Amino acid sequence: MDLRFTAAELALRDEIRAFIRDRLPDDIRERMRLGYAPRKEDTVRWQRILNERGWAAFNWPRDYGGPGWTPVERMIFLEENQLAPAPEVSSFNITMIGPVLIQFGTEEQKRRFLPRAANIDDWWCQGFSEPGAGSDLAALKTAAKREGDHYVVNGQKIWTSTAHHADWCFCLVRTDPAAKKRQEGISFLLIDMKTPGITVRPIVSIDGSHHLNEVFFDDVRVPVAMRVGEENRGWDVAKYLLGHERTGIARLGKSKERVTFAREKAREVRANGRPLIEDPAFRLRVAQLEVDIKALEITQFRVVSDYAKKEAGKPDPLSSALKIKGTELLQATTELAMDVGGPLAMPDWAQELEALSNEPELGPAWASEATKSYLFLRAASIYGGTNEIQKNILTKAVLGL
Amino acid sequence: MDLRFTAAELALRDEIRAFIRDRLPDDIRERMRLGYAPRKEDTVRWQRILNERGWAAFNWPRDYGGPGWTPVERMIFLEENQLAPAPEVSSFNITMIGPVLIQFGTEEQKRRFLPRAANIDDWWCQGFSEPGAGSDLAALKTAAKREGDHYVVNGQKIWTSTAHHADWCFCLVRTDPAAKKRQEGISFLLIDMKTPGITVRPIVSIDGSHHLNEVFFDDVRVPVAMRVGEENRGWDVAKYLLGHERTGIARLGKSKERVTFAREKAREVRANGRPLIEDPAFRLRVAQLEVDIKALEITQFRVVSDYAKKEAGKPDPLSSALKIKGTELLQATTELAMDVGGPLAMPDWAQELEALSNEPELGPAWASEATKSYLFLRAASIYGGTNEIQKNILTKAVLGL
Amino acid sequence: MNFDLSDEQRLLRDAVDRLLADHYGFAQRRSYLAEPEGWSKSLWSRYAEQGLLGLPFAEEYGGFGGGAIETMLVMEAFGRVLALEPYLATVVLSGTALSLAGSEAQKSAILPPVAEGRMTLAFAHGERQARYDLTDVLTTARPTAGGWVLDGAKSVVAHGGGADRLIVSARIAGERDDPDGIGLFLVDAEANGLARRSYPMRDGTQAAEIALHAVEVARDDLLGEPGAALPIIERVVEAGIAASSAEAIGAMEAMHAMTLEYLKTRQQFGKPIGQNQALQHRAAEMLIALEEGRSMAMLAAMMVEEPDPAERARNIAMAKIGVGQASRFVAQNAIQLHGGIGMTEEYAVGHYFRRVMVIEHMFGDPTYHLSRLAEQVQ
Amino acid sequence: MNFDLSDEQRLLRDAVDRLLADHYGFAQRRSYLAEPEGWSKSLWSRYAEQGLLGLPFAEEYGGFGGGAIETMLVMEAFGRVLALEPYLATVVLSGTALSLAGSEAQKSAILPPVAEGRMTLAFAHGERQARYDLTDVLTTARPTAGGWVLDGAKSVVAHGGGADRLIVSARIAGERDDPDGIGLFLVDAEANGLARRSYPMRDGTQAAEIALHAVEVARDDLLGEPGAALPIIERVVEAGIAASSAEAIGAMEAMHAMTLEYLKTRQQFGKPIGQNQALQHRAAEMLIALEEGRSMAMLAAMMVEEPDPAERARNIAMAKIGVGQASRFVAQNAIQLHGGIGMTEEYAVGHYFRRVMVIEHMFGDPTYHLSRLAEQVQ
Repeated sequence: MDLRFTAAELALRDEIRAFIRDRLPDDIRERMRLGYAPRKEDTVRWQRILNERGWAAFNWPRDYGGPGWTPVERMIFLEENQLAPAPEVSSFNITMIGPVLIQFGTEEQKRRFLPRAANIDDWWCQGFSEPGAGSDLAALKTAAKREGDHYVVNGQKIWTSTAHHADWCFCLVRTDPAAKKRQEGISFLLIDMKTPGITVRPIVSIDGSHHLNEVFFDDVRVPVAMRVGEENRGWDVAKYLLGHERTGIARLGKSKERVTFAREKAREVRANGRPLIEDPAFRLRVAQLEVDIKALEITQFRVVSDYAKKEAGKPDPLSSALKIKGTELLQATTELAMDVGGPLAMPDWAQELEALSNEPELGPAWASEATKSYLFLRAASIYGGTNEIQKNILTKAVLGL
Repeated sequence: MDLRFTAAELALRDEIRAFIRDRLPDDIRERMRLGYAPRKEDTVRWQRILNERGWAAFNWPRDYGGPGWTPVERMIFLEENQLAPAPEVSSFNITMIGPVLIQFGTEEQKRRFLPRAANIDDWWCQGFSEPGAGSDLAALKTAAKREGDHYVVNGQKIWTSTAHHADWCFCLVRTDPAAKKRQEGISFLLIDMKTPGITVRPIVSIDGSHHLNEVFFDDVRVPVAMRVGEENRGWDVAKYLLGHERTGIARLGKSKERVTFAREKAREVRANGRPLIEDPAFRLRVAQLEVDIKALEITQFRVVSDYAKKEAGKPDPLSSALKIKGTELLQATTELAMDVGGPLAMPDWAQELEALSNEPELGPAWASEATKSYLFLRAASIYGGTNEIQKNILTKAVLGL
Repeated sequence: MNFDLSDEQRLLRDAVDRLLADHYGFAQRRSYLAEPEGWSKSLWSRYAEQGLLGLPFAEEYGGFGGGAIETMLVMEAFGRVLALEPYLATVVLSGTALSLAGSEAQKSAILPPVAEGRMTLAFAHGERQARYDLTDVLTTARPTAGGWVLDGAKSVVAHGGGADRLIVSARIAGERDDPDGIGLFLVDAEANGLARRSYPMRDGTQAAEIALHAVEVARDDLLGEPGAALPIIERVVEAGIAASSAEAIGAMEAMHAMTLEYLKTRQQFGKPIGQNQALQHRAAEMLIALEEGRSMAMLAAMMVEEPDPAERARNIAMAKIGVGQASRFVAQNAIQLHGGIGMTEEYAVGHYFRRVMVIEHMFGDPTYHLSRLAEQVQ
Repeated sequence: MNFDLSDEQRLLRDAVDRLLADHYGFAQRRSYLAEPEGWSKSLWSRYAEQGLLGLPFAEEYGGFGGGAIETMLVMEAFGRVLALEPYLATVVLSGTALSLAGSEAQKSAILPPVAEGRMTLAFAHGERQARYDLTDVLTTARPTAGGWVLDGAKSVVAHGGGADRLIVSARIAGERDDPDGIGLFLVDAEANGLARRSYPMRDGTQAAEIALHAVEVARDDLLGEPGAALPIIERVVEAGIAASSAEAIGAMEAMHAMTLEYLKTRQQFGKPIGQNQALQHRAAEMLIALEEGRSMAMLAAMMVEEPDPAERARNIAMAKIGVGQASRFVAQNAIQLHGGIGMTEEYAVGHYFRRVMVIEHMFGDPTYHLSRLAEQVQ
């Protein structure tokens, strides 16, 4: 048993750190450091730089253009990328559709989609949730009726992140309404977002950002060749996608980066006549967070180093613990950064800041952005299965209750 | 709306405070201050002094030997008594069997039992819980078979506090096993603990104290005249007993006294080379507890000042909130006192301390007792309906979920 | 001790609730946000007609001599509907400053037009570098022949962009953090050398940055004694904490009610999600937090007029902590129990979430006040 | 990075588990408590036979050169059964002190008999007034012709009453709290002027108060350099934190397993109480706390041999906080979910509760270490 990275792992970490230091464009780094959410073009630019180096598809095997890293090496990459801080690679492209196609796709599907997904030539989005099917995904109703070599899709998806950027959408649709078990009769389709009959309606989030969408399908014709896996067996594909190895689900690098950032800013602002960093209550909050981060970090090491031994598709139920604790820390650390900003974190002067600065000056941008990401990350304990659902999973899988 | 006590209430508080200061025996006060649980004789001695003054039966009407206080006045009395700190009056005698007899008892039962209960000439205990009937009280099995003018009782009770001290026990027994609803077919009996066929078996608690018991009934003959309320209607009596006005359920005076005590001792012990009272983490714990105590105190004021307007027997569902928060504070404040003791709070040298002191000296007693009451009060969130049950009550009564 | 409202108080509360019920639906509110001021001028006149704008002022200035309880009732009602009007800035903060420190002339000149809805005010004390420290004032006031000249900047001034007059704090003497030497000045918003820049807060309410370059103020526009303003500022802030705490309680009530409604109606796995015991218990904990928070808001209101300054400050700080922690718990769980819909701009709960978040960061957040309380532990 | 055990480590763990499975039933444990020492002498010999008592010692002293991981495995197993024997006091604390600071002669004289089970030791450092401060030593050591004379008192010395020899810290120079000037001395428990008084801790383990009146110690019985013992004491405490953290994890495992079993079997309202989602989620949170605590105990073990003192101290302090907070959460909820039965002496869970409580208050509790960590935040 040894907690330390191997020499090889340390070398890789240094190599990645140096690469990000040298190649991450300054304007992107600066926006990320101030806490801005990455813009589409930031994500694309950075992911292509990474892809040039063969790292964008960080969890894909070599044969498909990935680096063929071990779970530990993937964790190192994700953490370094978050600590930079750099935009994260598109999870839809890299950790969702990629592995799904590698596992279930036809040769044609792999050849056509994987390289473009790695280089984000196609921007993918996920069409799973529906107004009546959130935590209860199997309740989905969007119908796909077979007509010759096409499916005709009608229905509505919701909470579809970045659908307004997307070129393609991987969707769960109901192909057999008569199936006795709801999980049967569902198929997994790849849908070109330019197909006639698709309407994307923005949903503005409480942080003011447009990230989520509703997507309406009105007689949308999808070639049968765009189905992944067998007809009516789409649930297996979805389970694989949701359940398979979840390195980085805890997003610890991001939480660490937020604490570092909060400490840096706490040296600049004051409380009760001294630097906030010297305030006992603030210091104790930071110390407790550092303890919690350390505990989760080692736990993540343990889970990740176990992935190697598990067959793919079989998730470690403890990854639900990583999701719960990881999102709690994301929320606590962004909350900390917001609290450091204090009154200056409450204005929403994003637009004004973009505008030609005129007297009196506004800002600082970091305080306003800290609140923006605090608000945005309230969703972290909701998406990907609420933390309450994660506890249900632990109850059944681990506790046998 | 006015948060302040009226002049009359303030005068009563001063009168009570002065009376306790003058009349509470020094040896009892000292043991209580060190955190010892009161001994039987301490409780009896003090309750008789209070009864002389007409205050022991603090929540009884004048006609029955109580002071006829308003709920606010009762709250003032309980808090002053806890702050002293003095032994609390027997809840079995004063807040349980007393009000039950006043509401449901025959003239004969009132005449015979009430004065002796107030003066604790009879020590009462409560025979409700059974091995199979804890949170689910209606599952009780102890049977009482009618034979002429007697019931013959067979069965077992558990968690019976102070049964080993008790002269009398008020019991729930099943008189109609055939009743369709479990709540029907239950009767409420007064049982003389000296009756043949009663066996009391001690249960030692994790704090080392003998407080709880199992009580076995083997063909115990109980006169029908000792039944309270109608046959098979004992559930109504029990509901009244458990549900009726619960002034002091939060035991805030005790929590306040523990914080005061912990602060006093924290001036004497050290952490990191300075008095513990100057340690930032300790100070923040105390400050947060003082905020929580204040919030619960005002909430208790609100609930108690509402009792006046409610008809007896109708509990304010918010009293479940008082139970939850009050016991959380009891546990947090005794935990604080234990933590102040540090390593000296971990020995169990109660016996040794009683023994003739010989070199090397042991103690301090307060630290060891602080842990004893921390351990003892782990039960506070369990008895009288676990805090989880209290949340179920809130869910139904207030939230309608 | 009693928690009953007087008949007048009950009438007041019911009248305000009725008015807002008719005029503050979620859609109506959106239309007020779109107005140039970011709030409803016509409702402001209604408030005046109902006597709300002069509520706490003395009769001789067109007021009704109301106390902190009356203000609490109004603010709770405003919190329930997320009212956008500058009541806290104009009536509570600036009104308290004037009532406590204003001369007869100043009060007669300003309070009546405020009560009649013809004038709005803003309390311009906070500065960029000060965060929550009340004594951290760098803006200066130099005496001149005719009065004073102000230089400096004020930050995140609630409704500072639209106010007709500003109450500006400035340092007459002493260094940064010096409790002595601070003065309060009545400044016309149109004065030469005064520049304002408005922006929305995260909750949609208006605030402004204010720059002062050699702004001339007449001698008569000094509020109270020169250099002795800190005690006034502290009482203004205490009144602000009490009022904004009541507003937060109103908002928490609304979030809790919405969450219960959602738990009863939202179906997943073939049943209302409110049948999940884990969510039921969370809702119960939210209720407890709401009620304990309400108790603390009552404490703050009843302490605003407490004569002993230390007792007043300590209790109001405890209330600020208690309400802040309770509102954070209720608001975060309100969104969590709603799930995705709670994260959207179209749905009301997120707007309430942001209002209590902004309130929590006014006048010092819980960590700030807890740290101050802790230093007094002995 | 890997968390796999070597074959030797797996063999060790299984052997210990087998031995304890046969000899540490709850009833058997009660009988050991009744023995004069308050633990099982015969099992102590079995530990010796299995090589556990010399596990961390160098081969030349009859040991097996095991590291902190091996100790962790043994302590976890002890924690699962609440073993009562003085392993922590003799092998971990005193053994570490001797291994780090002992001369050849001292090690050859003491480690072999310890490894063979013929000698037990206790680490007598803590004093009544010191609470958790390692530098707060008032016991004095005066140099004499033949060696040293010790005066003072030691408090809550684990197994100090039964130990054959004591390792006593005493001040050779400097004032209270002075990091320099502390020495460690090997003292025979039967020495003239040494008085001991034993008592049980809340968890049933043995401890003692020790008084020293002009106790003479030979020159050769000084451990290491005179006055330079603090770094040794710190490493002994770090080893103690790592080992006791592992023991706490074993105890938490047992409590969690008991609680699950109870949730599945206890019936109320006609169904197992484990069907209550609120209790299910609590059990899930207990599992998370257990696993995060386990991670922290591993961290402590792996850091015991970290060369950088600051890095070592910081990580072990974090582990102590994490394990302490996790064990408090797991233990308190283990009793809560058991209800009344969990409060009784006859039932095992309360004994585990008290063991982790005592461990939490060894070597500094979470508040103590958190306060120290906080002071380093910058």
